[in-house]
Amino acid sequence: MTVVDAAALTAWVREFARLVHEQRDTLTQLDSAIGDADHGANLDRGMTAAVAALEATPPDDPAAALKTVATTLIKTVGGASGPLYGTFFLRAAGALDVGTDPTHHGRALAAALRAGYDGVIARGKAERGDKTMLDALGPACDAFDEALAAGKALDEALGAAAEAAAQGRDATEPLIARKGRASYLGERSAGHLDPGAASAALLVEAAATALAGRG
Amino acid sequence: MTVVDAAALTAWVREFARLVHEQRDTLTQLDSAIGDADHGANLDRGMTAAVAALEATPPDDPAAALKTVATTLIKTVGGASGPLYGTFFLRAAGALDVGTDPTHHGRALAAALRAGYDGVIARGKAERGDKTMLDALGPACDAFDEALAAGKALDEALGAAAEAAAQGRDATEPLIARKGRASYLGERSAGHLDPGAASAALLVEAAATALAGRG
Amino acid sequence: MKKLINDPADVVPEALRGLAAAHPELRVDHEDRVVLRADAPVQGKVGLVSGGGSGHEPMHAGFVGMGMLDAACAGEVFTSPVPDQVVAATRGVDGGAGVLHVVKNYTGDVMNFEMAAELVSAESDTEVIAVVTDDDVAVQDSLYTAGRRGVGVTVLVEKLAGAAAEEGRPLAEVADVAKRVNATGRSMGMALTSCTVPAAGRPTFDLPDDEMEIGIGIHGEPGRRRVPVAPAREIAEMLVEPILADLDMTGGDGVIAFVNGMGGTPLLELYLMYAEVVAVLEKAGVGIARNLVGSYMTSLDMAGCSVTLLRADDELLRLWDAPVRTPSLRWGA
Amino acid sequence: MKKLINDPADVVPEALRGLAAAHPELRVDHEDRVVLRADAPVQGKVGLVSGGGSGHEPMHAGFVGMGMLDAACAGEVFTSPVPDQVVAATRGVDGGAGVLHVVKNYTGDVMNFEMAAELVSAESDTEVIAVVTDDDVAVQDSLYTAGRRGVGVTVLVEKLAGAAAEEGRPLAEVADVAKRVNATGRSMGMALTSCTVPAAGRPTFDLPDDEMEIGIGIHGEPGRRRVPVAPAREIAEMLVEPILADLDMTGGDGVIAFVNGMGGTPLLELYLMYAEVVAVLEKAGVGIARNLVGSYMTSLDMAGCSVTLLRADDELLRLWDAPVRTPSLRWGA
Ligand SMILES: Nc1ncnc2c1ncn2[C@@H]1O[C@H](COP(=O)(O)OP(=O)(O)O)[C@@H](O)[C@H]1O
Ligand SMILES: Nc1ncnc2c1ncn2[C@@H]1O[C@H](COP(=O)(O)OP(=O)(O)O)[C@@H](O)[C@H]1O
Ligand SMILES: [Mg+2]
Ligand SMILES: [Mg+2]
Ligand SMILES: [Mg+2]
Ligand SMILES: [Mg+2]
Repeated sequence: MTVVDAAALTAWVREFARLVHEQRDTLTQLDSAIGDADHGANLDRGMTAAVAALEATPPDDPAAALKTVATTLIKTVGGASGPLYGTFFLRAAGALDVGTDPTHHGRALAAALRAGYDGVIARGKAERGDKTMLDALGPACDAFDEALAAGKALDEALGAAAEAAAQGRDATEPLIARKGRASYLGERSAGHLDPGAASAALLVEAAATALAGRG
Repeated sequence: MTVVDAAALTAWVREFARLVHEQRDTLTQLDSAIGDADHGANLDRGMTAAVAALEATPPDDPAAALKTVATTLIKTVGGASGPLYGTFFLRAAGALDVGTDPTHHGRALAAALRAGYDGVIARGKAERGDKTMLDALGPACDAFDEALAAGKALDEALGAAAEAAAQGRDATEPLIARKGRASYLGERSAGHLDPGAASAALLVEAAATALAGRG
Repeated sequence: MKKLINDPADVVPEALRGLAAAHPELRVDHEDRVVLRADAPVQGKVGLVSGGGSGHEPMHAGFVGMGMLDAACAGEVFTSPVPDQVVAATRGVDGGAGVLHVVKNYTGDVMNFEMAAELVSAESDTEVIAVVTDDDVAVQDSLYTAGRRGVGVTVLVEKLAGAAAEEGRPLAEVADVAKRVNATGRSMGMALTSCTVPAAGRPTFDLPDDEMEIGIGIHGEPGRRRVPVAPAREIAEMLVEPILADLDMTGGDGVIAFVNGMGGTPLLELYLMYAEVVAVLEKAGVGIARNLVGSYMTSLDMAGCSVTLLRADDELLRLWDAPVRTPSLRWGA
Repeated sequence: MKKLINDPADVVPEALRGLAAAHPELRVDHEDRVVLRADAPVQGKVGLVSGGGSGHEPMHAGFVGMGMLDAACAGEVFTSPVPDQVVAATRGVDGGAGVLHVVKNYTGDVMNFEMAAELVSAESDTEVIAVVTDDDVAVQDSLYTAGRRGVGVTVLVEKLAGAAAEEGRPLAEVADVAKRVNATGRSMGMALTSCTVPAAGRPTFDLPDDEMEIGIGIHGEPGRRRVPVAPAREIAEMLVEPILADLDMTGGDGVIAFVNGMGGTPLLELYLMYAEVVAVLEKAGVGIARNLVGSYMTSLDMAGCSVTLLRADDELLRLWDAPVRTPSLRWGA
């Protein structure tokens, strides 16, 4: 059985799109408190387009799936999250090398996510603790790597990653934002979850759900 | 004792100004429902100025008192009620001829009020029943004339006039406005008192109060 | 009440101070609350005077300048100016060729301007003609009532008659242009929210979150009917169709289409509305020769809009295109 | 939510259709949502491109035309445009003398314009320089944060750099003008009410009837602090004093003072605010050389205003006075 193939990643993207659509209002409300009330609409627009693009031209290989998502997000989202999520998927696509051995797929995926995460850092020049999506993505990558290193199965490792992402999201609440729109609020940004961290937690949760049972 | 002298008319004007100031918000609220929410502010501004003008240059005779009120209202009120009340006082001043016999003062005042009323008709081209200040002024003039003709004392006659004005004001409620700003509402103007009729009722009430005990 | 003001009683004089500071090309007579072209009176030119209650900015003071008004009288909020103001304005713009009063058809405006004209003619031989605008199709035109309100067409009258005066045409002709514009222009307005008169301190009417008023004027008066909030597409129909039913706008050289914001409505929405108005007119076979989109005749902070259509001809289009240089309408200069 | 719109998802393309219909002197690329001068590219002239989220009208599309922008990219409401839009605009205005990107300092705007510049340079030899505006003194300028927001100064940059480009000056010089304006201009804003993003359907923040937000941006983001509603006089101090504390505005040839409405505030109040700003500046010994009062950079239907001061000099005043012909800023042409 192929673990990380185009179908699996398409399923991940679909599940992320579904979650974003479902939680569109929640994301927008989080962005109302410390931003400009568009994060839900932005990502929903982008992910709806990404799913449509994958349907229009089903990708041949897993990297192609991620690349389609990347270019679609860059073309349709705008704002801060468009280039950032776009860069995430673009770098992940470039780094994804599943090879022929299914038992390596987990580590290949972990490397791709890590590359995506590094891409977001490079593009947005933020650090962990700045109250951004990095605060969910970073812990997720770490937890994923650790679980795989500890010999956990993909399922379990993704579960750990999703758990870490959710914790990272929750941990943004007390932080004072230093990057993105929330930084304009200064100390008033404390006491609210970061919307991008919330959507990033959905991204990892979607991976855990969509890839469940694959290894 | 002189019944209708400059002091008496000044007292009337003061009392009218006091009532208008006190009921400024009520008048504005009536004007909010079927007009533009300024009748209270308009008349309050004008009557405050009129009282100040009478204080600055105390009038020599009763007609001069009315004339000062007229020109002050015309200079300071604007809107529909400025020229109309201004014309009312101007014509009343012109018609006021108290002569030397105090027992004629009542009829002299009645003639002046009637002249003022006719002036409002001439200036505004409305009729009774159009839902305007005429609907309070007209019945007041009629009742005043009738009471004097029936030999009633000035006190009592003014009381009857005030009563008639109040009834006339109340009777504007079901009417559909045909003149002034309320006419734009068509049938929606029904069900509300006319603000100008309400202020005109205060004018007559003020006369009854201020001139009480004078005859 | 949330407004950028100090004492509600001082709104008009204080705003005039700001206007004077912002526009050295105007002269403001603060005592009479009259705004004049700094070069008034222009010798040999018909003087144009308008005015009305304040709260409709930029109308009228924002239209004082070359090619439009020579003076504007600022009344209290929603209260027509008093005769003395109009007299001062008329005197100030009298360059020997007579003065045109552009008066919106409201009882107060008409009476105060009339009284002013009487005073002027009693004291001087300045010729004054008054043109009363009454273009609001929301109000039935009847001999037994106050008649229709003067709304959006007033802005067009001021531009077009102003251009005619600038060409040096005599008073009678300038007045004819104004009358013709009023006769061939019609308007209809709507509100999403009430405005709040500063001195009143609370909204003039209450409007539930899911309702709007159709057929409003520009003084916060309620409209002719209250209906559920509708998409812009349907609102455009509700505004344009009564205009077309009242006056045939086909033929001629197309219309000047004016989509006006009521003060609290952003330009983004006005352009969107304009697209819908264009669609309705296209379906009705009415061509658009010129347009004006923006908040030019407002009702304080009211959210909403009005549509004005003017059946144009060669001459009116020429006058429309003529240079104008005022704080709020400016082109070609 | 009360707005003159149809489906909230279609607000931007529908408003662009209205803009295109209203302004034949512009060319609208509806697919890429780019608004261009109809005569773009102007050969031999530096092209000016700006853009950002929609909801700030007339900025930026209303400033496209002779003497100001060559193109504007319209993003979704409050969402910066995507790189493809900026690429299309850049190509469309490239007259051989290079292109200036005027970018407001928001993470999204900066990144999307950067990616576009990368794409342009990968595919052509068009020279692109980006100038990022960051004039909002409500936000602390720090290396560790996203820095200050770009607000009112952006309008002034577009006017002044646009005039420099119209004079035929080379890209580096036009960019220098833009940088100088940004370096010597500062802004501060406040809100009486929140705006409502169409797609969100409810106000971005709740503000009690007796409170206002000081230090807001133009995206409905809450401000730096919430204080009781105050008279215009005090609001003017709250806005002007932090600007003067940040940058010395005395000396030179006086300032260009810009009082801007946030979309839901009527002109009457803006003029009143301008009078108060003048008073504060007088007390501080700051002269005013030019001014701009109106709603030029809005935040949908937000009620409120911002003040921008730019320390002017001979050159900047000359560029300010140069003719400009756009839908929303026009003089001398
Ligand atoms: N420099 C940055 N690095 C990483 N993430 C960022 C950065 N700036 C903003 N973000 C993320 O983007 C989210 C906001 O996205 P969105 O609302 O779609 O864009 P915008 O802020 O332009 O409206 C923030 O909640 C934050 O997580
Ligand atoms: N043509 C008229 N004749 C008599 N009274 C009138 C006429 N038009 C209006 N009024 C009176 O004026 C009142 C309104 O006054 P006010 O609110 O001060 O002026 P405006 O209508 O100009 O705002 C109305 O309630 C009505 O009684
Ligand atoms: Mg956002
Ligand atoms: Mg009234
Ligand atoms: Mg009034
Ligand atoms: Mg945004």
